[in-house]
Amino acid sequence: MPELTRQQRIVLYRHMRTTRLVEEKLVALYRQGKVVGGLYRCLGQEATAVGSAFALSRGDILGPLIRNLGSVLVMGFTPRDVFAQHMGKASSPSGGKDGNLHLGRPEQGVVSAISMLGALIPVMAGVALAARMQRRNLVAMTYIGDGGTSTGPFHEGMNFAGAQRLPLVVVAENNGWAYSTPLRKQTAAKSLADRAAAYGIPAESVDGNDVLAVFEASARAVDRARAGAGPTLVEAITYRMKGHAEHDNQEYVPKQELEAWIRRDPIEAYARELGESGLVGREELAAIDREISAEVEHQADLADKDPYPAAERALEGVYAAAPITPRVAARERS
Amino acid sequence: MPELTRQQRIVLYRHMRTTRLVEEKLVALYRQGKVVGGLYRCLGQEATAVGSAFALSRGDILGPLIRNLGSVLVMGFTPRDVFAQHMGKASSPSGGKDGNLHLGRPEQGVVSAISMLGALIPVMAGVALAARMQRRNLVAMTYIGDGGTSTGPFHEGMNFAGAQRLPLVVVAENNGWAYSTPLRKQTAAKSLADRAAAYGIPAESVDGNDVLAVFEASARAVDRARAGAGPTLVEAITYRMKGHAEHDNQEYVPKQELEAWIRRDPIEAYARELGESGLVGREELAAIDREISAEVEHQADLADKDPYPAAERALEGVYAAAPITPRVAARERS
Amino acid sequence: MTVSPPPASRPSTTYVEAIREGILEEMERDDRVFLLGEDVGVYGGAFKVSEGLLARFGEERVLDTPLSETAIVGAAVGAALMGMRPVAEMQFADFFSCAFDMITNFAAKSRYRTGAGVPLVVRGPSGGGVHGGPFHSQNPEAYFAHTPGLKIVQPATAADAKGLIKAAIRDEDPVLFFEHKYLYRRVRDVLPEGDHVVPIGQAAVRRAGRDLSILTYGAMVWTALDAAATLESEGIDAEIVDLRTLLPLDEETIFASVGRTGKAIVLHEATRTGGIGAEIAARLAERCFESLDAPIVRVTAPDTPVPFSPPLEEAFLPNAEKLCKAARALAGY
Amino acid sequence: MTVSPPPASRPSTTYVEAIREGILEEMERDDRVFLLGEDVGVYGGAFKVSEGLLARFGEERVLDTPLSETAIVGAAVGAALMGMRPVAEMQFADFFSCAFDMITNFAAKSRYRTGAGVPLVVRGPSGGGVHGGPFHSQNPEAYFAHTPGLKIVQPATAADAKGLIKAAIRDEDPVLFFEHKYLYRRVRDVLPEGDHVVPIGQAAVRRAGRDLSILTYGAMVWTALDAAATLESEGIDAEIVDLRTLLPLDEETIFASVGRTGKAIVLHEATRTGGIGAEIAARLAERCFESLDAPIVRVTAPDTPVPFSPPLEEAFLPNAEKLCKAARALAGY
Ligand SMILES: Cc1ncc(C[n+]2csc(CCOP(=O)(O)OP(=O)(O)O)c2C)c(N)n1
Ligand SMILES: Cc1ncc(C[n+]2csc(CCOP(=O)(O)OP(=O)(O)O)c2C)c(N)n1
Ligand SMILES: [Mg+2]
Ligand SMILES: [Mg+2]
Repeated sequence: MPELTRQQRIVLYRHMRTTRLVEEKLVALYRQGKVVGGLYRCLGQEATAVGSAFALSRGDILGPLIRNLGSVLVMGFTPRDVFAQHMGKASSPSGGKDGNLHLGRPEQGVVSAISMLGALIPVMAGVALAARMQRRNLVAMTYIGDGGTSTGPFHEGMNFAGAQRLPLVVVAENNGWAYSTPLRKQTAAKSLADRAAAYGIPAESVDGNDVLAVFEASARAVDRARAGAGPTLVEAITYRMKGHAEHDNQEYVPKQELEAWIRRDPIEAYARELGESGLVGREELAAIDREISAEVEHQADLADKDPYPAAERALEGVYAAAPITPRVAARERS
Repeated sequence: MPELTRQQRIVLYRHMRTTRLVEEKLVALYRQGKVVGGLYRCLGQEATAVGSAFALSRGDILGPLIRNLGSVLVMGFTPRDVFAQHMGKASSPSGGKDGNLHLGRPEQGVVSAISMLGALIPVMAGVALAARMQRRNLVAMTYIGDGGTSTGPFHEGMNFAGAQRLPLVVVAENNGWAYSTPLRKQTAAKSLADRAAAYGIPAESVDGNDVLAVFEASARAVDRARAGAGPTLVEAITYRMKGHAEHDNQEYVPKQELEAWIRRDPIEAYARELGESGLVGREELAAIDREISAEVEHQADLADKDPYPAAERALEGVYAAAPITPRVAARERS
Repeated sequence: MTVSPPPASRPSTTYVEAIREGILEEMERDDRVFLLGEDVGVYGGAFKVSEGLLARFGEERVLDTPLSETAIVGAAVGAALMGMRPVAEMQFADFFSCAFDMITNFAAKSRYRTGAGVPLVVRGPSGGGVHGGPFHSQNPEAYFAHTPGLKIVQPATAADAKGLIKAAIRDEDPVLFFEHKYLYRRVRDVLPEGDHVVPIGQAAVRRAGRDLSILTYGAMVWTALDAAATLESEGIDAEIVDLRTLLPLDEETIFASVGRTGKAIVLHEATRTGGIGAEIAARLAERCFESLDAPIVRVTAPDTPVPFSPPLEEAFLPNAEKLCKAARALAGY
Repeated sequence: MTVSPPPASRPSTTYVEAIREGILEEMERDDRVFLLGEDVGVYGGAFKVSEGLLARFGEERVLDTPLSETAIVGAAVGAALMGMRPVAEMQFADFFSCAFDMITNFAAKSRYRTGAGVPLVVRGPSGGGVHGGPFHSQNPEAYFAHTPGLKIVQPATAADAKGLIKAAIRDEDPVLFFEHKYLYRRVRDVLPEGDHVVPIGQAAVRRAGRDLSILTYGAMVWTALDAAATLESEGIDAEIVDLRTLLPLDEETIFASVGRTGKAIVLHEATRTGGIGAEIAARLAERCFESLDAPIVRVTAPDTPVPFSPPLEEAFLPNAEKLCKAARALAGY
């Protein structure tokens, strides 16, 4: 695993900052009633998403969940894609058929999640399985929350991946909460990493608010997968700094716990680190922030101006276009 | 945990021998075409079933699977019940509605499984939960095979039981095979006991062919559950000495593996132990065998003579009897 | 959207409050009743159906569970076998699918196979109109209607919401209770006083009419009432039957209505193929054939997932306009 | 039970062999096709459908999986997204329920939501008559017919078994392929030579008749043929439509048949309420109303689980006698 270059470290910063600013803009749009449906943020978890996805190489496949905006940006989706998706615009990756971060483009290496948590794990195992059959030396990466690890599909998918020794990296984001349910009500397991023994696969717990630590642990897991050594569970210990969604004021969260984590804001911490190490000056970071901010505004504006899908699109795309049979073809030609 | 008395040790033997002889009779009936559907045996696993169920006390609840004939006998079902059930007779515990060991009687502390493996785990967790709410200091015990531990419901039920610290004992019967699938294709986990860490609960692996060892491990788990210390996973390492069902000649099983386990027949081993320890003489055991054999024949005969259910029963019992409304009642009275 | 304006003397209750009140009364009446589900305790449920119940009844009777639909329903089955009366919440009706096997194979078949019934309720919010997208808007009731052993209920009014949840909790068999999330805070009733129980298996005629019968349930009852007002102004007199229970169907009320009008529209928000409307049409075509003066019409969502974007969802959902169009054609048949 | 006796020149093939042959040919033709499921490899599947395929294609293309229906279907979805053509086996059709969410929410909605279709087949043995009891005898096809995005197929003959499995594997969308286990070794055909593909979505008229149409599929096609012979001797001339594809239904063939005869019986082995018969009756009642001379009759299993004991199962299953009774009444209407 080669050291990250200065440039790469800046890219990490840019992705995290973009995540933050896109979300802030989404909150503004939500308040204006322009976001359709709910708004699920990843405030405080930007390092986990960005650091993990950054460990992938071109050709690898990612299956993001709703708190993985940063991962989606790393994979090349634009803020405009994200805005358009949240606003239900025709230009969104799902063409307005689905919302929030339920987006994917096979050619861009991103598989869209469904809401049912855990379901993506067996699917990404299947992606890894296919890749191996196709002799494509690629790695599949996906995510699961602390709550999501309690689902049956998580278990079946992890066990399947272990039994088949698939090139799969599962990043378990332990942010302490599943909606209003704290980890201690979710499971008696001491950590999410403890779930790995059940599948005979290695696990590693890492500070999810430290983007470099997340990157390194993920890179180790990706290397292992690519080398044919099978799946890894990477537990990223982080915190959901907002409620489950914008409507949730997270009253149920102990104030002190929240405050302690706010002091550990992953972006601020990384900015400090970049500054203190002398790698990137304050000024340069401020300039980057300004640039991103302008770009985010611009892209939000584009998405805002994008049209909604035409009503008749609702009926299209359920099945592949019917193959043209000779009889029909003949009729069409005449 | 008090030492088992001589009498109890003999009861253990009787249950195992009855299991064996009932199954041998079932095979005979199967060949005569009198067993309806398939026949699933537990040859070689008698010690696991009997030893574990024997650790329960009156009032405890058991959820057996299809290889737990011994457990069912311990809980007070008779060979006649078992024969009638396999023959689809009206007198069977399910009234002919279901077959093999899908039998239960709430008042007898037995919950009937469904075929879908894993499904019984959350149900038995619910039994334990209810018992706690009802301030009944009872323990729920159920089983799962090595294959069954790969299912989502197993995971969800175990995790639920762990999170709620329920008085549940799960005996995982590691008999090396799930139909034709060996453990190494089933999971990369080193043992079934390794699955327990995922739920933050203790586990113990035990020689499943040693009835006393199974009893002791189960009794420890039952004690822990009754003391409010939550669920335990007991892995019983044993072997399926026959095919998945009578139609399966288990060609896929390595000869040497099978032969090695046949030499470890749990009933023969226990008989030897009883004899060598001087507790029960050869003669006495032989007399017991003869007595059981006669009784099994007798009960098979009774079941054989029992009538089949009347066809119209097929339509009954889907819902509770409709409550008698005043109008209907009036009509019936006149 | 209330059926009748509340008299000043007694306060009215929303649909969501009515469900809560029904659950609360049953928990007070019968200490075997308890709740379990994701976030039902401290948070009071994603839609606040169980708000305040934890404070009232304590942690043992209002259980926050792990994120495990199969375990939730499975534990409910086990508890019911032990004589309890569990009420399990699925955070959205879409997630009933995650407990499909437990519901259809364990819960539904238990009484038949073993004589041991499992009195339990699985409830959750269904339906669209709030831009929930493909996984927070579904109407999965018909998926379960093919399962002997289950009962299925969906109230349209606040009064029925209370009366039916109470009946469901008292029922000896497993009841799936679908709440239409669009109605939670949009409809209200002055609830009948006392122990208000609406029997499972009885439909209600919401509007008597001579020309055609609209057979529907859930939020679509209100759509039908809207449409009926328009149709009335055009001289078409529609009868509206609120099915309330979808399994078992109240054949007596359905057949009597269609027997009178000779024309039937089945209206539902769920997609068309294999929906509840199919079963109703089939029964009418078999048992009321001689009464039928016209084809049986289904007005439903089309056969697609529920789309997210507002113009798409609007195109997807049945509404009064689409219903009026169908009704006019049918009346003129 | 063969439609016509095989000519001496070419050997005939059973239903189970025909499926195997179809899969084998597709695996030879297209190296994206692979099998996965419990015991499909070394053992060749519980009913030996995939016997010999491991030896022929190796472990990578014939995968013995853990006991995990959701993982099996989920992995198939993922592989399909990567351009493969997975064929997943559920050991019994009853266990489709264990992958219900993955099938209905992930596989079925993928194309609509994201443009990425998932060409995959999930197949398994369904149906009763072999005393399998409540969990090894079910006919769950209707559970899935309410899901836009899926296709559903069930062959009745060996020739169709081959032709339809090949079409299913080539289809761009997820296909559920239900094999009736009673037919595996009981029916046979001399298979057409060459690349025999039966298009999905096309029913077949198995017997032309003037008096009434029997619309059916799977093992019940044979029951219908038996009954038709009896009815013929009584002067009743029944037409038999083998639906073959249950989603999407071949409306053209169905409507044409009922249009000719004016009378319809829908026959299926699955339980009545919410079965495929409901959807067919609903479509007929809506679209063929003017052609109907009599009520649409459903002959189905009753609304109970599948009982185990032979006299109970016999009472449960539809048979030629029950069908003849219904047909006589209908013919005399
Ligand atoms: C199978 C399933 N059940 C319920 C839900 C509803 N739900 C959405 S998010 C959520 C909490 C998820 O918690 P966690 O997995 O820890 O992820 P986080 O929100 O903390 O990122 C719940 C219960 C769901 N999406 N899927
Ligand atoms: C959910 C589910 N899938 C498939 C089956 C079919 N099946 C019955 S027994 C069996 C193997 C079970 O293996 P294991 O759990 O190890 O138990 P054992 O037979 O060894 O006692 C299979 C695949 C089933 N019963 N349930
Ligand atoms: Mg979380
Ligand atoms: Mg086993």
